[in-house]
Amino acid sequence: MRRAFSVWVMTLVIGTVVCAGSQSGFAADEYAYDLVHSSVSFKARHLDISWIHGRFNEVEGKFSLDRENPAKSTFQLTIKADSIDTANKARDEHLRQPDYFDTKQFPTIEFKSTSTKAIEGGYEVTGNFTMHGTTKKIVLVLKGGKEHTFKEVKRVAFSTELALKRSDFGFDKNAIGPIGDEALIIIDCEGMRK
Amino acid sequence: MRRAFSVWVMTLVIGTVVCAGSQSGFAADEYAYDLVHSSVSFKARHLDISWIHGRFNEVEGKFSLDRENPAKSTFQLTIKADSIDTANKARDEHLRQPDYFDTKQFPTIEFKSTSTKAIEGGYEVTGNFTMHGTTKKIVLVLKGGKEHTFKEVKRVAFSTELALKRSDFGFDKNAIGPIGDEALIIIDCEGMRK
Amino acid sequence: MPEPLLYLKAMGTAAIVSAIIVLAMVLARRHASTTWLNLSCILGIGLGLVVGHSVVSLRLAWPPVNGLDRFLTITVPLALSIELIAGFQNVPRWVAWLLRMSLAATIPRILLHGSVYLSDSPEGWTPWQAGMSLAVCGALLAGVWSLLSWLSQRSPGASILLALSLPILCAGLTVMMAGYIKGGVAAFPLLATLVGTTVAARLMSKRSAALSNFRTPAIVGIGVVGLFGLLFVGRFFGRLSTDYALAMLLSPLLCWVTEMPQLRHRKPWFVGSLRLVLVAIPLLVVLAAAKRDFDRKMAPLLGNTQAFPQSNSLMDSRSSTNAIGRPL
Amino acid sequence: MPEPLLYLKAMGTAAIVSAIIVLAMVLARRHASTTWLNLSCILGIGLGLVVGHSVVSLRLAWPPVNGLDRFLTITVPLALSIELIAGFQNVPRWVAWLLRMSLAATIPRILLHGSVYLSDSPEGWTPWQAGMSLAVCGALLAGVWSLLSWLSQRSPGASILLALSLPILCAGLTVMMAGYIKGGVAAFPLLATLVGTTVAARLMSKRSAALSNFRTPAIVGIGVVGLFGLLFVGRFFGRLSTDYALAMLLSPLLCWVTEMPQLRHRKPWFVGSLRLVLVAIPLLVVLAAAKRDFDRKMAPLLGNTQAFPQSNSLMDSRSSTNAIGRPL
Repeated sequence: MRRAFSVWVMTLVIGTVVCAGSQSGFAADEYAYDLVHSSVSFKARHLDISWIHGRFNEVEGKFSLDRENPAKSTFQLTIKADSIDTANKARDEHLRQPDYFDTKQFPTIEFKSTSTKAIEGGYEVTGNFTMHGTTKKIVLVLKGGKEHTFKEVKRVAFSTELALKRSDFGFDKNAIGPIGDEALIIIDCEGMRK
Repeated sequence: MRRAFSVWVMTLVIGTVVCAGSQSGFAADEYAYDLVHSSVSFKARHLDISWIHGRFNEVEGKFSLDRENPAKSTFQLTIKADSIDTANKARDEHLRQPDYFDTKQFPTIEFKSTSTKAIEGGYEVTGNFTMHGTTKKIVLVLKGGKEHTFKEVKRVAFSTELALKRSDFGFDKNAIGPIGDEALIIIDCEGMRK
Repeated sequence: MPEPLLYLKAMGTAAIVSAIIVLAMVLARRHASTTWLNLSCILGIGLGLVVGHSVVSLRLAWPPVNGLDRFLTITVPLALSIELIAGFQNVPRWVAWLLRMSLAATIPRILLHGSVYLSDSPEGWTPWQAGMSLAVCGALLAGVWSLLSWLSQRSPGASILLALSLPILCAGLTVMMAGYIKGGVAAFPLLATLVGTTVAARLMSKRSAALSNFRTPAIVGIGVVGLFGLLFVGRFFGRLSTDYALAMLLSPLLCWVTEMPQLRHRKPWFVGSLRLVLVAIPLLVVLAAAKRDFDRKMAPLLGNTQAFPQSNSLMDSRSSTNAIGRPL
Repeated sequence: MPEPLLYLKAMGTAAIVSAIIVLAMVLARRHASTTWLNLSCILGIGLGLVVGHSVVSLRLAWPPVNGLDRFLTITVPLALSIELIAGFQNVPRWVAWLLRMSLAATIPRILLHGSVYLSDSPEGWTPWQAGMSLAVCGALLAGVWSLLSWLSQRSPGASILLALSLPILCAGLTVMMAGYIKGGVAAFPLLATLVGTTVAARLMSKRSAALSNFRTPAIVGIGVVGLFGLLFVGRFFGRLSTDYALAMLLSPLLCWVTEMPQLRHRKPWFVGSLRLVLVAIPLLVVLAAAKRDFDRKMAPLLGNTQAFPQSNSLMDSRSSTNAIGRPL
C-alpha cells in the first residue's frame, strides 16, 4: 500500500517534470537490460565446414522506446569481452589474448544507436559498433517489441542478428587461421521498465 | 613411419574383411564426434517475447558415411542432460531437477538414426530421439557434409535445426510456466575420421 | 510456479474426504473393532491421496518413469496393503513386522530404479557403494518406523501422528524451495490425509470404548513411509541436502523424550504439546536454513520483485540481476 | 598459427642487415671511435628490427592501439634515441643515466596506456595499486638495466650481450606458448638484431685498438628494454605468469657471478661460457614448465595429432577430446 502510494507520487512528480520540459507530454519508456533473460551468442566458421558456438556471459544495456515518435528511441548495449564463453576454457583464454579480443586493452564491445526508425515488426536502428578498439557504423534490424507485463514489471524484448568480419575490426589476419573471418552474432535482449 | 605402416596393415586387414563380408567392397567412413569443434545449443521462448539461449556442454556421438550408398550411413548422438548450461547456475540447477530434465532419472538425450537418404546439400535422416524417457521418431535434415583434411585427419561436419515441444516428451505442463513449450535445438557437429 | 491456493484446496479436499470415510465407516458399524478402524484409516488415506492428487493435478505415469511416480504408485500402495494385512487380528505380529521390514529394505531400491545411481555410467555408484547406500537408507527407514510404532504402542495418542505430519509439511516446503516443485506438492495431500484420518479416528476413539486405546499403526506406517519417500526422492532426484533430509526424517523420534520418567505421567495434553514442540524445533531450523538457501540461489529465478538498480556499471549489473531476476 | 620457418627467415634477415650496417659503418671510417661504433649499433638494431618485422609481417598500428604496438613503436625507438644521445662523448654520464632512468620509470605507464588496468572499471587497479605496480615494474627495469650496464663497464665482453639474448629467445617462446603468438613473434627480430650487432661489433673491436675495450652500452640498454617490454606485454596483455616473467627478467643478472674473486681473473672464454651457462639454467627450467603448461592447456586447441580413442563412453569422451582436439 505504502509502496503503491510512493510509486504514484513518483509518477506524478516525474510526469510534471517531463511535461514541463518536453513538447510531446510523454517521456519515452526506459528499459534496463535483463541479463537473466537475455542472451548474446555468436557462431564462427571452423575450417569452413562447421560452426563453433559461443556467447558472452556479461552484458548490460538499456533502451528507451518512444512508441509515438520512434526516432526518439535509443538503444545501447555493452558486452564484456572477458566474459566470452565457447564451452572450452583453454579456447576462451586464447580468445581473450591480444591475438584475438585483447580484452585487457579492449575490455568492452559496445553498440550505441544514433538513429532509429520504425519498420514492419520492429525497428531499424543505426548506430556505432565498437569492438577491438575499432568503431564502425552498422544497421541493426530489431525484431519484436511486444510488451509483456509480469508481476507489475513491463518487459519488452527484441531479437537481432548481425554478421561481422573480424578483419574489419583490426583483428590480426594471421591469427584468423582455422576460424573463419566472419562471425554471426545473435542477440535476444529483454528489457524491464525502470 | 612405423605408425604409417601399421595404419597400412590395418587398412589391408579391414579392407579384406569388409570385401569378404559385403558386396560394395568399400566400408563406410566412420567419424567420431569432435566435442571441441561441435556445439549443441538451444533456444526457448521466454514469456513469449524473447528467447533464452542455452547449450549442452557434454555431447558425444559418431556417424558413418557411405557416399556411394547413402542409405547405409548411420548417425548417433548422445547428449548428457546434466551438462545443460544457460549461463545461469541457479537456472541450470533448476533445469536438472525432476520438474524439468530429471537428469538423475534420465541422464542422456539420444538420437539414433534408423534410415538415411541423400538430399540436395546433405542428408535426410530419420531416427529415434529419446529425451526425458520418451522416444519419438523424428526427421533431421543434415546440411553440409563437405570434407576437410587438416593435419592428416579427415573431418566432415553437418548442421541441423530441430524444433521440439517439451510437452511431447513428458515434461510436466505445470512446470512450463514462463518458458515456452517449444524449444529450438541447433546442432553443428564436426566428426573426425577414426 | 507454486500455487499456494491450489495446494490449500487440495489439502482441504483430501483431509475432508479421508475424515468422512473414517467417520462413515466407523459409524456404519455398531460395534467397530480396532481392525475396522484401521481398515477405515487405510481406505481414508488411499482415497484422500487420490482425490488430493487429482485436485492438485499431479500427473503420474503408469508404468512409472521417475522417482516420484514410483513413490506414489508403488511404494505408498505397498505400504497401505501391508498395513491392511497387518491390521487383521489373526495375522501374527511377527508376520506384520516381517512384511514391514521387507518393505523398508526394498523401498530405496524401488525409488532409485532406472536412475543414474544404479547405472553403469561414470556418475553411477559402484556395486559396493550402491549396496551400502541402499542398506543405510533402508535401515534408517526401518529404525524410524519401528521406534515410532513402539512408542505409539507404549504411549498411544494423536500427538505422535500429528508430530509425524509436521516433518511431512516441512519436507514439502524444503523440497519445493530446493527447486523441485512437483516433489514438494506431493507432500500436501499426504499431510492432509494423515491429519484428516487422525482427527476422525481420534473423534471415534472417544465415542467407543473398544477404540479408546487409539492404536492406529496404519497411520504411523504410512506416515513414516510417506515422509521417507518424499525426503528420499527430494534428496536423490531433486537437490535437497542430505543434512536437511536426515534432520527431517529423524525429527519425529524426539517424541520419545516424553517417555522420560519425569515426563511420562504428566497429563496427556501436556505430553502431546511437548511432543509437537520438540519435533517442531529442528524443523524450524531446517526451514529457516532452506529459506536462506532459496533466497540466495533460486529466488532470483522465481520472481521476487525488488527495486531496480539505478546504476548501469558492469559491476552493478551482476548483483542487480539477482534482485530483478524473473522466473526462469 | 606459428610458422617457425618464417621466423627463422626473419631472424636471419634481421641479423644480417644489422651486422652489415655495423660492419659497413665502422669500415667506412678509418679511425672509428667508440661513439661511432655505438651509433652504428643503434642504426643496425633499428634497421634490423624494421626489416625483421616486415619479413615476419608483424603489422603495427599507428597511432598504436595495443601494448605490443606501443612497445615497438614508442618504447624501443625511445630507448634507441636515448642510447644515441648517451653515446656522444660530450654528454655527461649523469645526463645519460638520468635519461635512462626516466625512460625506465615511464615504460610501464606507456605500455599499459588505455588498458583495463588503468581504467575506472571494476577490473581496473585502484590509484594506489596502479602507482605501486608501475613503480615496482619501473624499479625492476631500472635495477636490471643499471646492474648489467655496470657489469659491462667493469668487465666488458660479448658474453653479457649474448647472455641477454637468451632470455629474449626464452621470452618469445614462453609468451607464444602462453597463447599470445604475435607477442612471441616480436621477440625473434629483436633477438636477431642483438646477436647480429654484437657479433659484428665484436669483430670490429678485434680489428681496431680504439674499440678494443668493447663497450657497447647501447646494445645492453636496448636488450634490457626489449626483454622487459616483451615480458611486460606478455604478462599484462597475454597470460604469461608472473613467476616466469620475473625469472626471465632477472636471469641475465647471473652474469655477475663471474665477478666473484675466484672467477674474476679466469680466461675470457671461460668467463663468457660460464655466464651463458648460468643464465641458461633458470631459462631451461622456465621453458620446461611453460611447455608443460602448454601441453596441458593449449595443445588440445593447437592441433597435436594423437591416437583416436576406441571407447565411446561419455567419461572417455571428455579426456579423449583433449587428445584429438584441433586448433580452435
